[in-house]
Amino acid sequence: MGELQKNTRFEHLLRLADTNLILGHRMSEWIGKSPILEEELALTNIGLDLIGQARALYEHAVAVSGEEDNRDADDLVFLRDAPEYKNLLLVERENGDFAHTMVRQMFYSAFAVPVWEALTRSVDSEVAGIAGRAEKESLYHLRHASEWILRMGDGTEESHQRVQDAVDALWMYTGEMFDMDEVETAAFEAGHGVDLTAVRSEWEKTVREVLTAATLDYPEDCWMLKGGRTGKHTEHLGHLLSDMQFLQRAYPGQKW
Amino acid sequence: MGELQKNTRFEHLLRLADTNLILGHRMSEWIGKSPILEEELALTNIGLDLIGQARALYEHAVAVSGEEDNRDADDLVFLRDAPEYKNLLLVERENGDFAHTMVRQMFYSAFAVPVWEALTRSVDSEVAGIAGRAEKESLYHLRHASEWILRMGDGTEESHQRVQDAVDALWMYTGEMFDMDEVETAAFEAGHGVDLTAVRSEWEKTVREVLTAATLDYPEDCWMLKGGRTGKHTEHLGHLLSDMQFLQRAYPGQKW
Amino acid sequence: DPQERAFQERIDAGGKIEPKDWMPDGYRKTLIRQIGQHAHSEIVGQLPEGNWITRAPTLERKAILLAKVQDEAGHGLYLYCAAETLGVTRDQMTRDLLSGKMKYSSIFNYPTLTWADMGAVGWLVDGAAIMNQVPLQRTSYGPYARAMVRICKEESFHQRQGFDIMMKMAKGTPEQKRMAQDALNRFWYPSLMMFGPSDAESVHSAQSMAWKIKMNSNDELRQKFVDLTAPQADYLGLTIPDENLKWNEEKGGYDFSEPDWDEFFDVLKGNGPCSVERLEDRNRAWDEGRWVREAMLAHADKKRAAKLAAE
Amino acid sequence: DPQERAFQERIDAGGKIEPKDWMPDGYRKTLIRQIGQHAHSEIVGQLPEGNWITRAPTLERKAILLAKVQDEAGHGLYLYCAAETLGVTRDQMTRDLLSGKMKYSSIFNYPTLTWADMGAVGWLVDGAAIMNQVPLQRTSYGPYARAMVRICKEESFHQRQGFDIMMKMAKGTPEQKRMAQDALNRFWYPSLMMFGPSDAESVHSAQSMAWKIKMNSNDELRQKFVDLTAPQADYLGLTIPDENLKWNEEKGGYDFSEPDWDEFFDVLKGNGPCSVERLEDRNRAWDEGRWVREAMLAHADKKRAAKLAAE
Repeated sequence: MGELQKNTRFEHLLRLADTNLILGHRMSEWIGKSPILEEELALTNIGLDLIGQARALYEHAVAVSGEEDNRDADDLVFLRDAPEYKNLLLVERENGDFAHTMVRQMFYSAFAVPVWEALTRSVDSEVAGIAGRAEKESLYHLRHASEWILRMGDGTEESHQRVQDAVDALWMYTGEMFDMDEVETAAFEAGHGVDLTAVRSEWEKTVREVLTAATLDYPEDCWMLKGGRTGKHTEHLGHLLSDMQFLQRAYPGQKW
Repeated sequence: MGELQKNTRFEHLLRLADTNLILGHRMSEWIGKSPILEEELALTNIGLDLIGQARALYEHAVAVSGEEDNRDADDLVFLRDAPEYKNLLLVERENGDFAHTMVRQMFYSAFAVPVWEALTRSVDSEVAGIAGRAEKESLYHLRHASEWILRMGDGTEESHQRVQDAVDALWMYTGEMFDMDEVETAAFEAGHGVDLTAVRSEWEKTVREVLTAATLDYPEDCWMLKGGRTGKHTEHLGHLLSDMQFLQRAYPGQKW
Repeated sequence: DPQERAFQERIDAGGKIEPKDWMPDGYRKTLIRQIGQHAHSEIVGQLPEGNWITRAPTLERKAILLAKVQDEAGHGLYLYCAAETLGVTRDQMTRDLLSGKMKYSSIFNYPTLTWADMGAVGWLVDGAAIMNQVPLQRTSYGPYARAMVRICKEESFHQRQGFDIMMKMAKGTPEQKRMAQDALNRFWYPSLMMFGPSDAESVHSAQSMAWKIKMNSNDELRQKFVDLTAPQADYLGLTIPDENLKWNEEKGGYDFSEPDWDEFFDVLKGNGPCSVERLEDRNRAWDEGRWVREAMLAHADKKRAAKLAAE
Repeated sequence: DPQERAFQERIDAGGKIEPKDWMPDGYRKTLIRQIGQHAHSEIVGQLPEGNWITRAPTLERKAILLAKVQDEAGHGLYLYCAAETLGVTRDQMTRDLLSGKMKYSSIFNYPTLTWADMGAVGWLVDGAAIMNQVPLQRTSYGPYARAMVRICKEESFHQRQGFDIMMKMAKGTPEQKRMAQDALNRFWYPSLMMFGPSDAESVHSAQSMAWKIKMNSNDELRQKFVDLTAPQADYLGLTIPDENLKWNEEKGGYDFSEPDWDEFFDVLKGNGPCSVERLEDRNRAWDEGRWVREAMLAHADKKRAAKLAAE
């Protein structure tokens, strides 16, 4: 187990944080738009968990980067433009309908659960601590989304169609999650990261179970989009950021 | 005819410029979304005219304000937050469907035509020059929107309903146009502005003709919303600005 | 009517009315209206704050605002549940909200235009709400009183958070201070209106007071609110937009100007700056959620049928 | 077939074919496909630029970009008209686009991620398009050739505007230069792909060349494009992302790397980063515009009927 370079370690933390932040932000866009009141509470809850996870990771990343980089957690969130964001493409997609939102959540949480679980054994004790809490939260997110997919898949004809459409439309964003590039490999080998190729089989098992129970088709192999972890995003992210960052950009350096 | 104070003159130009800019910007949001290809061209044309009018006015406003204010036209557009924008509320509304967009355009152009016409006699020769060209453009916008309202009003049941809904929904934003507050009064009395109360009857006549021809009901008197000219906007404007101003805010002081 | 007399005596003695107890029709109806309206206000009240959640300026502010808006949805739930104990369904109340038949607090028909409005809403709007709600913890209807206990605990927390935003803005840069003052200017009178018109003009007031579903007069609460808020504004270095506001030693409270009651009745009629949009937004959410609710019911039916078949 | 022979002789002699002239079925079909695809490209090509119009950084840039995207809609119109002279309707072509049956240029399936992409699209994408289009001004089919004359005039203007954006960015701050380089990196190979695969692998090529509806080989045009563009990149101070790019004195042109043709065929199959979204956007516009088009027709019918009745 080699020593992980500081900038690789920072980059690895940023990827995790960005993915959770952006998905949490997407959840917050649901405010006032949920199909039932109970879901308003649940979606906000998920959003809060994800933003909380992101915040802990950003703060740790700031500590890791040390004096070379004097940005704080809010600077990382509000002052980076799209190409510097390293989140997975899956989570930056616009919310779409409730089916798209729930399928996106299920795809991500089915990935996040084993990732956090593995990270509880990170050599970085701070990350291990964050992962312990986050794993429990992700398990709840996964269960919640899966229950909805079951209801929608095995509900009415319309809901079945909508959730199947969502599964098919989002499928091409899932391949990227398991991609072991240099940063992920280095982080894994140094005991900071996760072997994502190993996570894939668990993810496929979970997803297959959920879809089968919901009478939905498991998509065939198809072409997979990637780029998020290296800052090559979809056109969606820029618009999310222009909204999210407005105040910090318009009134730089102020206290809120 | 008294001398108009510099800051009132600036404010008066800004109101006109902001209204045209924001409506032009809304038009530009239609790119790639028009119901027919010919309309893609027409909406862009209207947008270009309006943005052109705004640009001429901003540049003149900058010249008027002189050395006290070193902002250029782009600074005025890209670096003011919502409360500093002085456009009419009517034009900041989200586009809605094609009926809403066309009714909004007709309401505004039916107002703009007599305003520009009167401004061709402004003591400010620069404004008079801008007004001469803008009047012709506005006449075309008015005709274009009116023809569509005729087609939609006297088209199908659905189109009739949609355009009537648009008329009713936008009506409460029209009263503000004719409001003679201190700035408008001072500008008018100094020969720089327009007697907006006098414009009202011409506007009502135009609108009544268009609606009648289109078999649409002319709305009853109702409560009117106002505030745009004094910077009290709807919630729509802030979102428009966060999109429009992103680059100038994120990369301040750069040349494009 | 001896039944009615007994009912009133029980209330006078400080007793609680519970769902299965006999109650006069008027009591039931007034309560449904009042609790329903309160519940709707929590739900519609999410919208003006929702408008700034995606633009919250720091991670911490974002989390706090999200949690607050979540609490409001929770309050809506408690209150709908309390109303349901009176024999009306949440769906029915929702439909009455969406059709405009039932009202919600007019304050939410004003737009939120800058980040300082998140401060003003917390400080003033939640502040006024608490003033109304604290006494309702002692209201005669048990489920309502108990819902109020839970709600008040959270509201006072929200009010402090709002004050904190306001403080950061008021003590911030000149731009921030300007935004804070502007927010106060816009929200001051609408907040005063939240207590309703002067009791002289208020319908139903006397009966509601007797039934203890209204605990204080509107003017009394408004006075209390001004007395509490004016020094807070001072502390913030902000100016309440009322030239007549001044301490009256004799009455031991502030003198202040009445809000514009024409505007109040106008907004009540649906002529608020955002009245149309708020109802449109709620209707859109309801309409777009229809297929989800249908799926939920269809799935529950299937499960029930499968369970029955298995037995 | 003597008719076919006469047709070919006319083309060989530099004559133009006009809509009412006899033409072989294959000629007609190939032209419909080619012109239709070109028209669709103009329409879909609005979308990646439309993504930045509302965020253009200055009033001047905003106006220029709007005018450009308007030109593209205009080009679409010319081309649909040209195709319609061959006996196909614009509606039918549109439906074939929306169902995915007809293609458009794959380049528009790449996202525009920063403002520099507006430069890269103008400089490289319009540059490559012109390279394809200039010779088509001499194509054998009259209406197509004439449409091309109008289009080429405007395209070269667009290309200059794109180069100008690129220049501002490349000579700007380090951040801007980074964006410019990144845009070049992302658009270089997709631009090379715009000329199509190497002629060896290209279907239809020989027949199309004989019919003069294709005037040059793909490789020939690609080479010309590289030869023109490489010095421009130098001038901008940007680096073309190709280690093998270097001047070859002997052939009097640059040597360069082939693009990844697997990616090309993948994108052609609908697996581009934005393939799904572009078609979704076009379908949404079409569906949401349905009631407008219906109203237009209904109103025209009414007017016609009224006119007839009056006669």
